[in-house]
Amino acid sequence: MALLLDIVSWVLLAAGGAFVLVGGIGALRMPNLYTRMHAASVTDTMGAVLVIAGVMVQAGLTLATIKLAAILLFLLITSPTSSYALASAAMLAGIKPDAGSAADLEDSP
Amino acid sequence: MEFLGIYYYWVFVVVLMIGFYAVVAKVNLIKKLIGLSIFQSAVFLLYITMSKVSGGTAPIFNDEITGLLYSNPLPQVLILTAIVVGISTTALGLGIVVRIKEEYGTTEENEIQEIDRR
Amino acid sequence: MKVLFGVFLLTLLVITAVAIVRTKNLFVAVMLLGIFSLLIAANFFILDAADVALTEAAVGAGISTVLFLGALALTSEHERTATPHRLLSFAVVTVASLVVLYATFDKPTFGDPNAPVHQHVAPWYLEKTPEYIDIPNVVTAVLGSFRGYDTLGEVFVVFTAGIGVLFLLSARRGPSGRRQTAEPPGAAVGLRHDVIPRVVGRLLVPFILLFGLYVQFHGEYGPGGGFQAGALIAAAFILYALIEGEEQTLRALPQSALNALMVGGALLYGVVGLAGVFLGSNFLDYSVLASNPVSGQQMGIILIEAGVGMTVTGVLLSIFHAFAARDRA
Amino acid sequence: MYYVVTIALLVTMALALIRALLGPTVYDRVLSVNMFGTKTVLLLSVIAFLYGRQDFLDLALAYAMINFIGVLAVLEFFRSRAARREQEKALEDAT
Repeated sequence: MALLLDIVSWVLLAAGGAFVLVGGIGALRMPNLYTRMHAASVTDTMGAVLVIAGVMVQAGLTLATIKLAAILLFLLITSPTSSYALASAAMLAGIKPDAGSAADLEDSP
Repeated sequence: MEFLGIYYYWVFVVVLMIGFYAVVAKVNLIKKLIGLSIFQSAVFLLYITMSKVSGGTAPIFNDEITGLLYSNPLPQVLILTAIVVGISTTALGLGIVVRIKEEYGTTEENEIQEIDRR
Repeated sequence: MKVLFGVFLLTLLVITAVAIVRTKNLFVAVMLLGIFSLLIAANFFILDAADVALTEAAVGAGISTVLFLGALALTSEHERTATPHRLLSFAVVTVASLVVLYATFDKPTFGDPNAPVHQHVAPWYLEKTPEYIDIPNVVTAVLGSFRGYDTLGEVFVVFTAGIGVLFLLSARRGPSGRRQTAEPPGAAVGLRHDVIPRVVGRLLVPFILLFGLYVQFHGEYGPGGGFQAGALIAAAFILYALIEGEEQTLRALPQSALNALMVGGALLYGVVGLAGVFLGSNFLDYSVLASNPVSGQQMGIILIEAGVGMTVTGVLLSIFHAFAARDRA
Repeated sequence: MYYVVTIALLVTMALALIRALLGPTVYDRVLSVNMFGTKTVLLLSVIAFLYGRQDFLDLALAYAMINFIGVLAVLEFFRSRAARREQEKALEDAT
C-alpha cells in the first residue's frame, strides 16, 4: 500500500514538474504577450495542482494536507484572477492580441 | 565543498556592492533608495548565512523530531525585526523623496543641486 | 544537493540585483525588486530561517511593492540623467569590494558548527528556552523575552518612522504643488469596475486577516509573531483599499484608530515592561506576571507580541494611507 | 522525487527571470513576477517536505495570499496613471 502511494505521488510530482517546466519554456519562447500569458497561466494552475497533489499523497491525512489544500485553493483562486487582471490591463492599454505583433509597446503602456 | 562554503559570502559581497554602487553612482533618488534596500538585503543574507549550522534545522522544537541540531536563533531574531524596521525606514525615505519632488519638481540629484545654487 | 539549490538561488539573486541597478525604468526596477524579495526569502527558508522568510514574505512581496509604486505615482518613473562619474564610482566600489572580499577569507566555513557565532549565547538560549519559557519557537522566546530590550527598541524605531512619514506627507501642499485641480470623476475609486478581481479580493480579505491572527497567536509554536502578523494584517487592509477604494477602508478602520493602534502597541509593550518593575523584578522580566514564572514568561510574550503586532499594523497602514492620500490631494 | 520537482521549479524560476529581464513590455514583467510568485509557493511547499519540516507550510500559504496583492497594486497603478495622463492632457488642451 505504501509503495502504491509512493508510486502515485511520484507520478503526480513528475507530471507536475513536467507541466511547470513546459509552462516556463512557453513563457520564455512564445512570440507575444498573450501567448506567453496563456503558457504561463494554464500550466501554472495544472502544474500547481499536480505538484501539490503529489505532496499531499506523501503527507497522508495530517494537518499538512489541510494546509496544502488551503494553499492549492488560494492558488487556484488567485492565479487565474491575476492572469485575467493582467490581460485586461494589457488589452486596455492597447496591446493587440494578434500573433504578428511580437514587438509590442516597449515598457510604455 | 570548500568553495561552496565561501560562495555565500561572495554573493553577499557582490550584492552588497551592487547596492552600494546604486547608492553612490545613481542620480535618481528613488534609485538610490532601491539600491539601499538591496544593500540592506545583502546584510540580512550575511546574518542568516552565519546562523546556519550544517545538518541543522530551524530553531523551532518539534515534539515528533527530537535530538536535532538547531541553527542559531539569535541572528534570525535580529534580522526578523530588521526587515520590518527596514521597510518603515525605506517608507520614510520615500516620503522625503515625494516631498522633494513637490518642492523642486524633480527627483534627480543634479537638478536639485542646480536649483539650490540659483 | 541542498547546498546546490542555495547556490542556484543566490546566482539568480545576483543577476536580478544587477538588472535592477541597470534598468532606467523605475517601474521595471520595482517589479524586479519583487522577484529579488521572493528569491531572498527562498534563500532564508533554505538557510533554516523560517521566521525571517515569513517576515520577508509578508513585507517584501506585497507591502514593499505597494509603497514603491505609491511613491512612483507621486514622482516620476524614469531616470532621466545618465550616471555621471561612472568610472570613479566603479573604482570606489571595486576597492570596497576587494576589502570586504579579503575579509571573507577569514570567515568560518559556511555551516561550521564551531564558528564563533555559535559559541556565544546561542547554545544557552537553545538549552534554557524549554526550562525558562517552555515554548517550542526559540526565535520567539529570544525576541520576546531574552532580548526584549532589542525588540522594544525596534518597535520604537518603527513607530518613529511611521510618525515621520505622517509628518512629511500630511503637511499641506505648498503653493508650488503641481496637481491642485479638481479630481476627474471616477478617479481614486480603486478597482471598483473590475468585477472579477473585486469579488476574488473580497473573498480573500477575511482569510488573510484570519491568517494574520493565526500567525500572531501561533508565533510561540511555529513561525510567526507580531512583526509578521502586523505586516499580514496591514496587507489585508491594503488589498481592501485596492479593490474598494481608500475611503471605504478609512471608514472601516479610520486614521484615528490607526493612530491608537500605533501608540497603543508601543505603550502596551512599555507597560508590560514596567509591570515587571512594579511587581518587584527587572524591566521586561515577565516571570513575576503570574504565580508561576514559566507561565508569567508566556503571558508576557503573548502581550508584547500583541503590542508589536498592533504597532506594525498601525504604522504600515498609516504609511500606505499617507502615500495614497497624497496621490489624491 | 522531491529533488526532480525542485530542480524543475528552479529551472522554471530561471526561465521566468529571463523573461522578466527581456521584457519587452511591462506586462511581460508583471507576468513573470506573478509566475515567479507561484513557483516560489510550490518550491516552499516541496522544500518543506524535503527538509522534513512540514510545519513550515505556513510560509507557502502566506505567499499564496500575498502575491495577489502585488499584481492588483500594479493594475491599480496602471489605472491611476492612465487617469492622471488623461487629466494632464485635458489640462493642456484647456490652456
